[in-house]
Amino acid sequence: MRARYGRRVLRRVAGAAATLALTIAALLVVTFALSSLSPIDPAIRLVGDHASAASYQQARRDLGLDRPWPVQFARYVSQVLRGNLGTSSSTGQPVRDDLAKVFPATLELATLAMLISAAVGLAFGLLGAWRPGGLTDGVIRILSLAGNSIPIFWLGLLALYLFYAHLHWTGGPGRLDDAFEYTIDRSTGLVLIDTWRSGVPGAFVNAITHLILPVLVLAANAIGNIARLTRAALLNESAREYVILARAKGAGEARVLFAHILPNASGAAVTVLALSYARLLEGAVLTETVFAWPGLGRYLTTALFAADVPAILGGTLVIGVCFVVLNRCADLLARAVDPRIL
Amino acid sequence: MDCVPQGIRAVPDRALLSVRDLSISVSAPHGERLIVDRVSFDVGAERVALVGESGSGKSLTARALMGLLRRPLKVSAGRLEFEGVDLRALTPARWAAMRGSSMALILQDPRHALNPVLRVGRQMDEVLRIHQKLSAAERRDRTEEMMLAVGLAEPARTARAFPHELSGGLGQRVMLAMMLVNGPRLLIADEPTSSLDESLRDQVLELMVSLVEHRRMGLLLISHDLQQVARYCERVLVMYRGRLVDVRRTQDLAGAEHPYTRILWSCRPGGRTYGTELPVLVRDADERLDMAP
Amino acid sequence: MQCRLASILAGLLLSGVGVAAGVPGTLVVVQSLDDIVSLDPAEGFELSSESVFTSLYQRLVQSDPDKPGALRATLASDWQPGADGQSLVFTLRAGATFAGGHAVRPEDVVFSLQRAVRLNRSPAFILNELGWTADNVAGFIVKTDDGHVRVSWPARVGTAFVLNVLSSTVASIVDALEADRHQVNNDSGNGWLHTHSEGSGPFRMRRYIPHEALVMDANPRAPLGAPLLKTVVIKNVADAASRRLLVEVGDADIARDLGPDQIAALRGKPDLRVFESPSASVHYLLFNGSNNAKPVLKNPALWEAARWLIDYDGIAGKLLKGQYLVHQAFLAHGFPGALDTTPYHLDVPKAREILAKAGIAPGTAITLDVFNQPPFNEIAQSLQATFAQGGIRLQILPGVASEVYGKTRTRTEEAVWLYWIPDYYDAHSTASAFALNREDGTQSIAWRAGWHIAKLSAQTIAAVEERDPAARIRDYEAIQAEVQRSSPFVIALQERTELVMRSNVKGYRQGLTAEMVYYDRVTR
Amino acid sequence: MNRPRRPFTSADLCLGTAVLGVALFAALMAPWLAPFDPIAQDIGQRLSPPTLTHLLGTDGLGRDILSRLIYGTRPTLALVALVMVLSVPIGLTVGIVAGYCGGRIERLLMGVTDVVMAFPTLVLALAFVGVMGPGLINSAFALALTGWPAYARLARTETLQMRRSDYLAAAEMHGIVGPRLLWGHVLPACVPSMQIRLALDLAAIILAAAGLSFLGLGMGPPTPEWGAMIADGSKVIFDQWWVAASPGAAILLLSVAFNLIADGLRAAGDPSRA
Repeated sequence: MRARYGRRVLRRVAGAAATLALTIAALLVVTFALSSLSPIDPAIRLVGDHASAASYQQARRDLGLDRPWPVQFARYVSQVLRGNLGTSSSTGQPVRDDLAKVFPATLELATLAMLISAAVGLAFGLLGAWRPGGLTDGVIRILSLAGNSIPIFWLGLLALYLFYAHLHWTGGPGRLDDAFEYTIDRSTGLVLIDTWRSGVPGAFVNAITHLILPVLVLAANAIGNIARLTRAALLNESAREYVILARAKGAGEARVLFAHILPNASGAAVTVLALSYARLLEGAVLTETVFAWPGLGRYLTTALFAADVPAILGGTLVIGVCFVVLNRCADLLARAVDPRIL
Repeated sequence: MDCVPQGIRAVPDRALLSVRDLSISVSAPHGERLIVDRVSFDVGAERVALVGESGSGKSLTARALMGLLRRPLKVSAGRLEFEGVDLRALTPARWAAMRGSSMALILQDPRHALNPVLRVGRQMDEVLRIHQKLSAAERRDRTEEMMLAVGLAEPARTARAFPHELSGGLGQRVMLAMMLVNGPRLLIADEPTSSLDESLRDQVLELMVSLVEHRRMGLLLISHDLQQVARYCERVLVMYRGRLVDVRRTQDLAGAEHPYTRILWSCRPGGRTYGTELPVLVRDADERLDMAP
Repeated sequence: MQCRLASILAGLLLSGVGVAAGVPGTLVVVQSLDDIVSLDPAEGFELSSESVFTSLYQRLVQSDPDKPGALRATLASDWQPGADGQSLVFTLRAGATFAGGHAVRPEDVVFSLQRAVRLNRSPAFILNELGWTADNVAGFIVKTDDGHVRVSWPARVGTAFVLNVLSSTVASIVDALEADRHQVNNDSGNGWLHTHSEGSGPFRMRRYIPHEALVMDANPRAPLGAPLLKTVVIKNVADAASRRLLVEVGDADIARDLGPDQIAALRGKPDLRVFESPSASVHYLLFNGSNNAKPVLKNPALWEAARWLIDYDGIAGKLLKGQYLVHQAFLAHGFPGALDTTPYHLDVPKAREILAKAGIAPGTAITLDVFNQPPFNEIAQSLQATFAQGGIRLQILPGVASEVYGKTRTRTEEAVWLYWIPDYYDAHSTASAFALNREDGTQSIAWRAGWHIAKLSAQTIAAVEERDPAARIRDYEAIQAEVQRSSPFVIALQERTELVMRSNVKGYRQGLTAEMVYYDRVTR
Repeated sequence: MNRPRRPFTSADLCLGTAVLGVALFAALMAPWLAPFDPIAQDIGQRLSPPTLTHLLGTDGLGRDILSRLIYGTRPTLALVALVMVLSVPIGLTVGIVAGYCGGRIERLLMGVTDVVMAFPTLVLALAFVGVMGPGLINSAFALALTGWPAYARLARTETLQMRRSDYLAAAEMHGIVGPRLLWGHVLPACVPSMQIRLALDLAAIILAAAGLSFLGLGMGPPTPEWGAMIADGSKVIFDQWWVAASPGAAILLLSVAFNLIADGLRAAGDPSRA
């Protein structure tokens, strides 16, 4: 019995690893093909428009562009397997170092935004499902749709204008004020942790004031989706028979919602949250642009605009791994809350 | 078919539940549409069958009696009394206090009616927690006792199970135990056996009837199968298209005059036709959850 | 720990966030740094890297920030032309040291110049103009004694031209000892210098984080005197609206690259000042005459008509108010020899007439490639509207800069809107681009436009070989007039740099070309 | 109970349809409704605040914003429709086939779906637009490319759910098999669950287009597409707020309308759940 269980766990782990490997492989092939097709010439990005033909050819050679792309790809893959993600042509730095700098920035932003949007989104969803069609539901519906329909760069700029430039309630673009920015050791890359550990008076508070706006703006966008889909899940569940039976047992509306409907909807909610989180981790390039946040989204976008293939592939790799891992976690969690799923 | 006057009823010795002119309608853009039309009957400490084809309004009637209908469905009644209490004027809290303790409801399919993500024991425990102030140990004892009474041989093990791990017959017994544990005066059973194998149906019905008799409760048994319920009930109410068209004592059924009753009586469902009725309740038909950017 | 929590809470409650006082002695500049490829002066050739090279490195001679057009002895204290007219002897400034502490030696000069040629990165072509190549350069730059370096060149150009070339950033003098010390795989320290500075400029790089920020500290040993500031922080803020807010609030002292509307909104605010200075950047429309798929592009009548179909005044006076001047010759106003005549203006009937006479049918469609950033989008849409009145349908194809350049290199575009910035402070830099087609595949702009100009090319070569300054100016004026009249280019606008700075920022200077950005006299 | 579906049964639906109707009407009748030519520039009048002549003001090139808004319904709705037409059928087919066939086919199809989902949306869209060049069709393709997996997952869940119920077995017993079964019985079951998702996505499509424009990869000027308009307007958002505000409001309104319609259809399909 125990042996069979062990084998099953083993098989599951192997399966997960295989999925991860296959997904990543497929991601890399497609990304590489797309980047190779890109009309942007990375060599021109490097040498500029005025350089001599010799300099241009030299840059192409340095980038390995003079070889057929299957060779380039094979070379890249063998590099990755040895743990080397290559050198970014646009920053001149190893892609691994670049990612170690930009990913924590995105991780911090995304995680905080996720926590807030999960809390508010679920609350909105619950309130909306409490009396569907009622006034609260209507107000929440409009609010969440607004969060969902307002362009994030527009919201971000307005928020900066109001809370930073006029009311002086929050910090401006960037992760810290300049007084702290280049003096604090940034070993983890997470500004909250780094400032806390530094013990520099005011630094931690300063980090919070800089985080508030981008986090809220990102969250506003995610809240809409989470609230709508949670509400839908709850309403969907509330039409089921066990709800009728729960009422017939004498359960009050609150008990029906929290003790019966919610546990059933939580599998769906977990999926929604996991996917929202994965999307946030992709890096919100627009938010990062507006708030001068040196995160993964901007890194990838500038890499795309520079046809910086190693950087694009490296970024895609990180995001792919995040997605697969989060997806797995969501599956496991959904299984934990819903015994029907095997 | 309106040959039967609306007011027909047979009066039991002492009415537990008294219904007069119960109507159910759904609001539509141009006025309202009647689904159940002025139904009147009484139920005492007796076994009454409410029979009709699917769509006749019998299930809605049952739920209306328990106060379980929600917008856009609307219920109106000339009288709706349970043990002398006017149900029409009840606050939500009073309704909740009454459900599951004085009146109980059993649904068709335990696989859907029991909460799929909660263990059976917890669901049984809940109904005690809602209505009585008992210690956890007392509740456990009561639950076990009740489970044994409905023929669940291994209460402790059953309590640890999730609903999907139980067979239909066991599930139905669990539901029965859950609903009877607070000692209600009236049990409404909405097609309690139609999701079960034929061989189990009589078993469950017999159990239900014996429990009801033993506790001197009233039973309103809703079914589309007149033949079967006739064996267990004293009186039969026949509904057709939202109206109560016939009311009879069981022994008089063979001589029923109403054409619809006659059809129901003569069409004996059996093993051959089992499974041809599609599920009545809507399941899973709504939004599925999935997320994308 | 509790104490820290309490102080944080108190801080949050009382936080005077946003009201930036700034750090004393620190200047914060916000601009986009995304274009930086390398901060090695032998490699970096982007607008942002150029703009800091003058702060980090010095050349033997440099443009004089206070006297436009003049050169100033910098790391060299003096120079003597050789008798053959093909060489110069530089006397190094006595006592000059690099920021790291090493003295500046003739070896450093020899190393730096030879290194730039041998690395052969993007700006190397500037030094190639002197006839220096990786193989021959060793013989042309030699140390004569401990204080002197002799520079000679095989190209037939005058010393004035050579001095101009040597004032470009690619000729910056790097500390050879440090570069050698950080050498990896024979790269002459190229990898190290990507993100570090080993120069003698008024500042020294403290930290460069790609796409994020560049921090420079004062170099107290700077040969021409220490700067007045302690630190300059250049932050990458990619969004113009965010840059505007930063300078408005006071968290930034200087904001670059704001749109004309943003500048207009900030003009007149008490704490802010708009700094204006001419730029050598010239914008032009190019028709690709080598595109055989569309013969009309070769037609001089189209070129001629196009000169009458641009709303010069609308663009410079209203659309991009303040940031552009109407300028119709390739040498920017401010350059010696620049031609300032503007014979063309928007005249739709005249253009229609020219087109009709040449038999170019109304409705002719041409694609126009432009960069996908402001202000190119606006300019392109203005062109689209006025060309439509003339009967030419322009279809705009916005693209990333390197994509657009890629097309022009392979000559696959139809028409393109571009800008030109001289690579070094000499008229030849620009003239050799617009008026020289060697027909040997050298990537000049004239070659890209498929413009065959044997006579004009000869004139251009003669102009660079001319040693009399006055005659040279006359030559360039004639060449410009010809290009203005008959080329497949419509040169339309010259840029004006506008920056917004806090009004307490004093002493900032900026010149015509990209590297003429001077932070050393700034105070705040 | 097989009640006939009556589409106009709720206020939600009426309101939503009315707004969408207005948008469609504007798209059809744009040349008659718009007071100005949407691409006619008047640089002297640039960035004018709302006046009686220009009811919603003018943009950075002096073009009438109201006219651009009206004409903009065309590319905007076309984009939304195109993305839907491209992504929904692909998603449905993949999801239903995967859910119905099961086994290896399901694993393969869902594997592909997961790979596409694992892609950074923006990378894929940017790369695609980069390769194919900007424009309405290419933008739509780029957005559809990342959009379909959501529908595939949904359709698969739905199909699996149906497989477990007795309904499909009954249909199969009646000899309804293969494509007819999928088309006639499984597909309709997926429709209700698609509605909410779709309604949420419609606004997201317009916003994604706006994001592409903000990054300089929009549909290409001078098309008055709403996303591009809002991206343009954000350059002057602090001083000439109205330039970005009206396309923003239009997008919000349209999004609310789509959601109202989705909610309304759901309620109309099933009166027991409003």
